[in-house]
Amino acid sequence: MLDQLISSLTDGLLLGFVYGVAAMGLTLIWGVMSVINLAHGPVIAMGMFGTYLLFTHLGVNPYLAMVPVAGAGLIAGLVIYVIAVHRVINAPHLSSLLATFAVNMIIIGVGTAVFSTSPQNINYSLGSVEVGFLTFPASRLVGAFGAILVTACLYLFLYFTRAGKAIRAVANNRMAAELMGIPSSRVLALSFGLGTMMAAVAGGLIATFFPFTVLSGGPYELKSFVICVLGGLGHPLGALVGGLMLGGLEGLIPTFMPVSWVPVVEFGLFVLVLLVRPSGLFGAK
Amino acid sequence: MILQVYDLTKRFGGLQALSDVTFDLHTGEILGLIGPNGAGKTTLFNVINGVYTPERGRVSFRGEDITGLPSYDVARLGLARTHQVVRPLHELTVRENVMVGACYGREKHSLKEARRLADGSLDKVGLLDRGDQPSGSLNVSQKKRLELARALAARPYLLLLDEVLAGLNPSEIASMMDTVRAIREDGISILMIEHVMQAIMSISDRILVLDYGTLIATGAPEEVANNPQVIEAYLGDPNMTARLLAE
Amino acid sequence: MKVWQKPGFWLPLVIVLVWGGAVLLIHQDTMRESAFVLLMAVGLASSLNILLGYTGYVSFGHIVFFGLGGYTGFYLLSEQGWPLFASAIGGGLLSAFIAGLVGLAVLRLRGAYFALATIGINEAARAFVSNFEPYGGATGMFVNFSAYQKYGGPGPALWTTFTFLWITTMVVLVASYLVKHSRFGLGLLAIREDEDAAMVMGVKAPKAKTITYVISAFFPGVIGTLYFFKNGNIEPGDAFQLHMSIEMLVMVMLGGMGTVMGPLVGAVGYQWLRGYLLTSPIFKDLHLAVAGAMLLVIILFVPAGLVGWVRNHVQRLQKVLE
Amino acid sequence: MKRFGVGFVFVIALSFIVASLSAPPGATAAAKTVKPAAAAAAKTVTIGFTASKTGKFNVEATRQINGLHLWMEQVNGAGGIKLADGTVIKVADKFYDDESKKERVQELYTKLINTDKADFLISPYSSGLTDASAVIAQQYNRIMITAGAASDSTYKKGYTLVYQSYTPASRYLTGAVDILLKLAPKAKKIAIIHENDKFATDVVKALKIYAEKKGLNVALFEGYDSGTADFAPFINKIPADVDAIMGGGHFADTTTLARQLYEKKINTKMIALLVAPPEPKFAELGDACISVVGSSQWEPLAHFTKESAAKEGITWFGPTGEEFINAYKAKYKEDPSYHSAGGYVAGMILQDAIMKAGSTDTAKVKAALDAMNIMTFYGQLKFATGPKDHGLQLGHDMVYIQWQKDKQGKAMKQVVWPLAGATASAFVCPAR
Repeated sequence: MLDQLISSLTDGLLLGFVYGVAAMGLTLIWGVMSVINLAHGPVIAMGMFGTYLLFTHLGVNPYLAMVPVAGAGLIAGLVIYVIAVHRVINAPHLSSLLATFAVNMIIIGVGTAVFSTSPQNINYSLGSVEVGFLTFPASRLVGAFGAILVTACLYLFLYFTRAGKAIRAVANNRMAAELMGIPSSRVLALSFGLGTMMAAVAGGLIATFFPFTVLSGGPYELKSFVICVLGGLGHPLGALVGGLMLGGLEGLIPTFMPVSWVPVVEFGLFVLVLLVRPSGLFGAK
Repeated sequence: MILQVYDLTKRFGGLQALSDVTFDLHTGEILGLIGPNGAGKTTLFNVINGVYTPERGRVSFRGEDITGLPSYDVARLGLARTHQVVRPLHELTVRENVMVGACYGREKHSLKEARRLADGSLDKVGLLDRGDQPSGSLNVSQKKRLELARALAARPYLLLLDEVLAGLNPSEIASMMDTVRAIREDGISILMIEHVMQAIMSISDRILVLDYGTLIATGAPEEVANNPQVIEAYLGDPNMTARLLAE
Repeated sequence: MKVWQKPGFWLPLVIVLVWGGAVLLIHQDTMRESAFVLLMAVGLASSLNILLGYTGYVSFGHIVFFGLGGYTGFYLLSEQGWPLFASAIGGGLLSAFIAGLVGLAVLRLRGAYFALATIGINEAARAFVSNFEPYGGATGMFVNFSAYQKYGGPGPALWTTFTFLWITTMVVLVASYLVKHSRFGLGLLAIREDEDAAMVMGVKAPKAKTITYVISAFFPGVIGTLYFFKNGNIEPGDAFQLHMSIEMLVMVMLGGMGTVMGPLVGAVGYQWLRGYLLTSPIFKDLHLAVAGAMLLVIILFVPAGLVGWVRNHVQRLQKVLE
Repeated sequence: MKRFGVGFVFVIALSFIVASLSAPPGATAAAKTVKPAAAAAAKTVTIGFTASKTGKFNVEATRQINGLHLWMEQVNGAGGIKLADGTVIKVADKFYDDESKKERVQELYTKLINTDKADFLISPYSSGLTDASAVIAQQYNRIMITAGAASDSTYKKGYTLVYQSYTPASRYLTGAVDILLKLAPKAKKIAIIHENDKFATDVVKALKIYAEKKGLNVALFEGYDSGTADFAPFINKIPADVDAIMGGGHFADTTTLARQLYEKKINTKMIALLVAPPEPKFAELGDACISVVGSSQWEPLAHFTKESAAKEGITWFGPTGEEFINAYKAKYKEDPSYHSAGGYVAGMILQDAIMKAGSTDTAKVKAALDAMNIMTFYGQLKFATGPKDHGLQLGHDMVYIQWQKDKQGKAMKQVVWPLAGATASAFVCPAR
């Protein structure tokens, strides 16, 4: 029982880091411009496919492939922002929700036409790691490290660069930031790009240990919602904590009840937290 | 006594927005509420009409304790208000806006009845010919009048006016003042926040002065204008001081 | 003028009346099947519009009521042997009841938070039903074929189901019109435009929103029962499809939210477009992408939707198109 | 104004009616009609079905359709089905892409019956889609031969016109228990992890009952959602001393499960999984596929011959296994899988029934199907005719394969059960 709990929890937490990265992108966008990006899932899937294509066709190491995938994610984010989001940034939430959902449909539609919905798999194994009675694929460990690295980079960027500080200023109060001479449109576009980039990277990391299809981003998008709410919408670092919590829960719950109850608990908790503490369990506000 | 406010206290986090505010409003009276920016005037309105719940204190309206009652219940008892920043229901026509007031106000009219009443109050504020326009298309001064018409259509006993004169030009101010006086003639009591000193001094029966959430003076306009504490409160705002002293 | 003297009231009703009536008269199976899909879309979109269009609350997981109601109606029908009509009403009532409970809590949330919560509720409901043994768990339930004999064999049973759906759709449209043109509806519109201001004017927002939520949840429950009876079985994966929720939203937006005609036009338009794209050799593989691009264009440039746009631009039609 | 409104109503109503007439939503033009070579006295029957040309069942469905098309080509090439009264029946097909989606299946089958006037129906691939289409077939009184649809539950709904060509799900893995007990007579505990869909649930429900009857303890019995990619929560729950792990679902998820079992270095005597192991693609797992046992509807290596049929006193029908394999390879340049054979056999079943009925009349063909008992390269075919399970396949049995390493260390599958048809003997999982 205890062995099972520990191994289950380890698996969950390692995965939680990667969930955290995916959620971080979503929460960053929400924090800066109060837009819930429903195109998040497809971007995660594109991250998966980007890594897959680079690995399968060009033989690039999947972890190395993360760099061009991140770049492509950033650019994709900028493009999406300019085309679909900028016009509705001040409109009611319905508009931005549906605009990003339209982008979701476009990406999935094109993705399905190009890749079909058949499952793909990156055939790159790092073998398994054994620690005492624990056995888990090394790729999960590397994934977790990757996630921490990405989080650290984001943190450094937000707190120690000019552009990062501008993003935080706009997140804090867009009007005031504009009065201070911060070009808010550019900052908004950059934040959207960064959020999308995080999604793409998360997708790349996930692709190294799970098979995926064009539609695989959906579940991670839903998980990202849950994580954002747990960690507090709009707090990038809270997302990592939220990710770990969700990963932990996913490890913990199966020890006590059938695995199929996990989503019931997960989404039940999600609704509950939204109702009781919409600012998240660790929300500052 | 139509409104009694006793010992009202409201905090936002660490900020003390209102502390121990106590005053009465007599039936048929126009009571002016002044104070520097951030003094807590709008907060006081919000606590009175149930948008916020106070930490301490009591509000009673026509002898009934309404402390902590939700804003819609307060409205149905006959207490209407306007907003400092106008809040028209953009997609609805001007007439429909006013009908909302009539339908859900004190007398809870049917749609048909509300339409008739709405035209009455639109007439009173001079917007009758704009009834079919979407309210979003009005200019600021018209929107202010719309707010007023909406509040009036609720047939309130007491009207809270939050800076109905702000942003209007002198001739618009004059006609709005006439409207306010006419409302009082109809027997509606009024509590109004105003920054246009000349206007509030001339129209109010009594004035309350709020500073940092505390009531620092109450009395007839002349008394208040000469109160040293009031002048001091406004000193941080030289413009205001000048205007107050020019009185 | 009384309600029945207004063209805006009659237009959607007569369209559906004539349309469904013609299908019944012509009595052709293929035509009934496509009319079933279209009418169902109209019914669902109009129900959603009662909440979305009049109160401005974006329910992203509205399909949960289709699923829960469908499941309950199906359970009553196949496991308890209730007649179709009673089961459908039972399914609707359960949806309405759940909406009442959930609404009291969730409707306190505004904007995007509410939208997120509705997604969460849908996912939680799906996961719960997958584990709920009386409802067949993950593999769902089916109607024993002999159940159709009660309605004179499978053929007549399907026509009966269609007739119920047809009537339900008309009831939804009537409800939609009556809500919009009532004192209650005026309060809802006020909530949509500015909830706090509405409350200050005396609109009991929490109660009004919950009632609206209940109304807009009832019909999907009824329609769900009819749909799954027609299909002969029900499974969690089919009952709680998030993408159907979003399709409903798209239909409402396409036609024009907050109008009675909008969801009707939007639903038919969307389904027709989808059918066209699927059959077009050029767009066959890209139908989702093309639909997405169209949605984007509408949101960015015609946010009022088709009916809304016509209403705003053609004075003469304002009284006809409600 | 009023007259204008009334006119407006009718114009719009009319256009809706036209819309529902002319453009049924979701109808696909992917439909393709294979016209038989014109023959003067030939009557043509239309066989309608949908195929998952896209979506998650794409791989399996394509093979099934290939098999069916091969059968059609052969029938028409031989001049059609000749009836006793001299009529020659040619076959034509009409099909649409169902995108592996249930709601499309029902729409399209209704269209196949009403618009395209299909005389007989073949099911789509997978139990879930077949279940959806069977309702329609029965509602409109059409005979449907199911292929790729093993789930028992479809045949327990009171249908009278639906016939199963696969071994039912309830007999899919029971043989694995026999193999286990043969290899490791002391085995006590097994763990079952299965996909939460109709097919796999039907399989494991029967498996559990059978295993318990044989004295095994089912220590873990859990279902996973169809899209599951992470099996760690399930694998972590497997007790350390379990003797066998059984279950799975369809190709994609089962392959992932096998991979993750390997990565987690789970020690057990036997791993028996559904659907995926017999597929040649399963070999891509590399070492993870070794020793995995799977059950198959049909294997090219399995032997059913005219002689064996004669010995059991059953009539032989159709080509031999070799003839089928060669024809299939010639046409599609790949080895047939059991899905291909399933598609081909579905056609053969119709052919035999039409010949015996001497007519294409639904009632007569139904009677012939009810009475059918034949042997083919695919095995024996015979249907249940009781009211509780009408159409369920009774004659056909599964064969079990295991992935083993040949002398060069290359992974290859061997038939290990039933022993009579075995090409190699099964072995216990190597410790890994």
